[in-house]
Amino acid sequence: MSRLRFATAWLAGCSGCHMSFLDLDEWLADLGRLVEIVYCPIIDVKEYPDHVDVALVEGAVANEDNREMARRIRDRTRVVVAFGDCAVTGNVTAMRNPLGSARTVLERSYLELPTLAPAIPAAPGILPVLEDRVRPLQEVIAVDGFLPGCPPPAGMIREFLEGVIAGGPPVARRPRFG
Amino acid sequence: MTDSITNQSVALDLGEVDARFGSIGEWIASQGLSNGDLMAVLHRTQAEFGYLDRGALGFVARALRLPLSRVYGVASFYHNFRLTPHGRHEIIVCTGTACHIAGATRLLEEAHCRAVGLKSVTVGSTRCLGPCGAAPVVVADGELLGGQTAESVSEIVARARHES
Amino acid sequence: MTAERKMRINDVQVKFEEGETVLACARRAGVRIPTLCHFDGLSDIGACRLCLVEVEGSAQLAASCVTRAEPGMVIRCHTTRLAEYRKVILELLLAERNHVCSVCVANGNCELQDLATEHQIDHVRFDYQFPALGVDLSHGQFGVDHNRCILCTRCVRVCDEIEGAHTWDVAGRGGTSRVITDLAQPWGESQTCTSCGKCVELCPTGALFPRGTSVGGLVRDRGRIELAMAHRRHESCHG
Amino acid sequence: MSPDDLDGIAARENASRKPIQIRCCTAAGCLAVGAESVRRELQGVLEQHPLRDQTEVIGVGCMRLCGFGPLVRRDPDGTTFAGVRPADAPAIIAGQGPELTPLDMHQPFFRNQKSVVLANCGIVDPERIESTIAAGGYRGLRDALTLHSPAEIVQFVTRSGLRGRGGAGYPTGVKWSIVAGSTDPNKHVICNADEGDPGAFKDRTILESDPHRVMEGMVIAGYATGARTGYVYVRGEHPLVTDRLQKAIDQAREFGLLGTDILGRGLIFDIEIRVGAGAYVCGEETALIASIEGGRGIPHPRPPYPGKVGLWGAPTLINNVETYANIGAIVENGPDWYSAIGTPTSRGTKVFSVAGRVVRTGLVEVPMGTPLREIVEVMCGGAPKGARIKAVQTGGPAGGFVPEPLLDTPVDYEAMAAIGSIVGSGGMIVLDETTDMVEMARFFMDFCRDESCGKCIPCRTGTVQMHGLLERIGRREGTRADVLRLELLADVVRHTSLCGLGRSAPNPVTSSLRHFRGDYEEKLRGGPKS
Repeated sequence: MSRLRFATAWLAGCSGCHMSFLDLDEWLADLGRLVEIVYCPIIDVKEYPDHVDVALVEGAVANEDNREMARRIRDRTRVVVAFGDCAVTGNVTAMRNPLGSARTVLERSYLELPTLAPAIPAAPGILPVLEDRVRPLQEVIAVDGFLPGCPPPAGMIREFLEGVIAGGPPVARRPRFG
Repeated sequence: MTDSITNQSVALDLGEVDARFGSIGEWIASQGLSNGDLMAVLHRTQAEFGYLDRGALGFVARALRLPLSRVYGVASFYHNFRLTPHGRHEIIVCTGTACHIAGATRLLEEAHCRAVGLKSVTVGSTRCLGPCGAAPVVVADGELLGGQTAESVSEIVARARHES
Repeated sequence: MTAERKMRINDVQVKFEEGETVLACARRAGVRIPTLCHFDGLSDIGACRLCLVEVEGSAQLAASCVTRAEPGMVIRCHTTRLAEYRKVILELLLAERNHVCSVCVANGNCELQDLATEHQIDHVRFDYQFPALGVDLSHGQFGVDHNRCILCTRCVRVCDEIEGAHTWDVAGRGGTSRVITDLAQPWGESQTCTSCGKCVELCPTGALFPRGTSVGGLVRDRGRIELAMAHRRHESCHG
Repeated sequence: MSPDDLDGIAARENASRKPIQIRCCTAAGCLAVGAESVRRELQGVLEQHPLRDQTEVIGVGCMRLCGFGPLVRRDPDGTTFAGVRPADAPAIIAGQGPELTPLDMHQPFFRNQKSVVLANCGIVDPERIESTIAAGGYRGLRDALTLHSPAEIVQFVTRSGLRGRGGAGYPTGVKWSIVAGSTDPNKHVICNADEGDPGAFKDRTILESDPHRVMEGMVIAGYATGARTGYVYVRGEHPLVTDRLQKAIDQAREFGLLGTDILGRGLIFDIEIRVGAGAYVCGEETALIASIEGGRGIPHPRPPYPGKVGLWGAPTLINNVETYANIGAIVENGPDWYSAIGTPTSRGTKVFSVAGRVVRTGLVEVPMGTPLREIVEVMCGGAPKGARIKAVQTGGPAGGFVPEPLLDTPVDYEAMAAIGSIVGSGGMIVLDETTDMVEMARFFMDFCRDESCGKCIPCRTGTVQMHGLLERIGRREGTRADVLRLELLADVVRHTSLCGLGRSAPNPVTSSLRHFRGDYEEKLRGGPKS
């Protein structure tokens, strides 16, 4: 039977979850046989494809690009999994939320603190616009499974994927934040 | 919503505090009050001094032999106790159900925007005051006024600004 | 003849002493009931509602930490309904303030975190509130981070009932409630705090912590406190 | 004062009344629309008027039709004038005047009322005890002390079938017998006058209009249970109640109806006022006790119930204003007279304050079992300008919505519970067809969120989440998943909260979802089918 079309994506996160994914070391080779990796930050595919079966999405939704990518993933994917605490809870990425709007954060970072040519960076079309609130993935799109952890340990990722590949539900057995 | 609690550094000069609130101390002694009367003492202190600053709360705690944090906890729990000074004029819009249906939200907005920047006029809201037959109700410096409208509220604010 | 002091917990027959709580009986019978605001030796207040149990013949759930065992009582501690209620209560807590486990001193040593795992919580179904809350590092030895406080008031009770200083109490109301020291002054300015650290020891999360603790570095030794409570209990007036 | 003196005082008071009495309502409802200046003007005009010897102006309590205030009645003929202005004073004193059209006192609003609690409202002068005694006040207390034993009184209250008028409807007799049964020498009686329900004003009105009736009920409770100290917990927002009640207490002490030898029968009982400071949760009995003890209004787990362990640990009886206001009549006329009123499970009368989108806002006292429709449409004239009534809300933030088709439901504890509402303490808000039920549910949830004491997690955080969901649905940004989350939270908050506030906070949501699901569906993103 044809292999599962598998993808991972990376929104507003630190890539630690993908590092943990890579800690699967040699099992990645098995994974390569079990599924067809159709999109991933570490393979050379520019456009998120259609008919993806399972997608692990790392990172929260912090800017308009993230939101657009999240929508695109949702439209083209059967099982979307929030991968890591940033996607599941907002985690560190969302720690700016209590400070107020994006404007407050930008002013602090780019006007008050820098001494050399302080200015808020703006490059329409290139630099995505920050949203006022960083949101966990399930506040933006419907999410089918959750893999919490910062990062989720490699063992948990493997157990989770093996379950999903075998047709089981996208549920982590002993989920743990942090 | 009750406003949030923020820390404030304060060095209480006990002599100054005792002098400022001497009348409260005498009243407590004359009435033979104890720590069960904290609410009555806070009511009296606010009536006499306008609001309850940390000096007042520190004094009351010592006078009734109560922990400082307990007195602050009680004072900050109840809506009617004020921990910060209010303008000389106070305009309170009732937001009970009957007044809400009669347009209290609109009156509160009107009062707020008319009084913005005026230190002498404090605009606030309160739970149901009871005269629902006269909804919507506004209390201007303690006087209960029924059947209010956006125009009448803006006049009240104007009059308060004019007088202060 | 007074009725025999016997009750049933999860179909297990349990004997109890006069005045003993259902929670204490369950523990003796080896039945684990989740708790957060309860701490042996402190007065019980029934605030977190995690220890709710079903009592046969009553439509209302009972908080086992404050419910006295009665002869003939039949208690259910683990039903699907209770599990779902406990899960929702824990999710509500996780969404109320800023519990960022990954960068918290108590990461790996937090009762809220452990309970979330125990109840299979892999995400929170409610909107995160992201309130703006402060951190107070004015005390030489300890710090308080209100983002991690769940208002269980163990600190308030241990400071009042065991240390006797009553430095801590709760100020404000509802969602804007907050633990304070003295007149809501910086902790370091407190004239009543004896710096005994009992509150820091009992805090279930990373809200109260020894300064200088790194992420995941908070280790608690509650033996000292349990000893102090045992000494106090024999003449404690809070029976 | 001895029991027989009561009649002497009454006789002297009635003899000193002038033939023509002009009664002016001075309850807060009318004061808010200028009743005080009307009363002053009437007094001023009378002083230079030829009829001044046969006429007197009396400030009295509520005449029930608050929406048409200020109200003035000329007795003995009883013609009552609405919306009186100071300029109308001369015409009223003279007894006739072109522009003064008297109210129809035989309209259903007045005719369909059956007065037990409000019998003296608008008749007696609340600031003169003699006026109440002349109208028969304290006869119940006299009969209790001279004819019946404490145990008999508890029996009377039980047999009368009276149930708590604070909203829960707990059998009053049971409460009294628990406190009476305790041998603890130190007991208390508390009158819960917190009335925090927004839109409810019946407790306030009773205390402003006839405080002695409530105090009489408390003294009888002291006699029946053995308690010696009584407290009335009044809201900080009701200064007029505190003033009138304190005057009544002082006068009652002077007349030996409070103190150490009541009516010369050796009964010791006194009443003190405790003023709240703005916390709806203090309507819950254990939070009220914590507040009287000088603490934050934080509820305590029950059991133990206050009847066994209450104020400062002593057995404490806590009843609502209206509950105590029934006691005197029950003792004087006997429990069977009382239980003949109302329905087999909900005896006696109930006082409602009707407000909102209704033609006649005011106070009505009707036998239990009266259909809601009779109160809202027949007596209070339905919604103004011929608009259709959409729902009636009873019980405030703890209550539910009764949709128009179910308005034939009788006012009865069990009947109201069956349709997902409660009799409540007495607030009744009429909502017309323009009302957005999602917005109303949000309004009550906003109230509960702000008034939650913050102690227990489900109420403190659940109300915040439910308010956020209701706001989002109200902005038409809500989804079906949001409605399901709302129902989940309603279930959790209702069954796991520590006290009544949290347990009933979801009622407006569940009741509006049950009776007005369409209001929610049409606001969902992508319409009802999404």
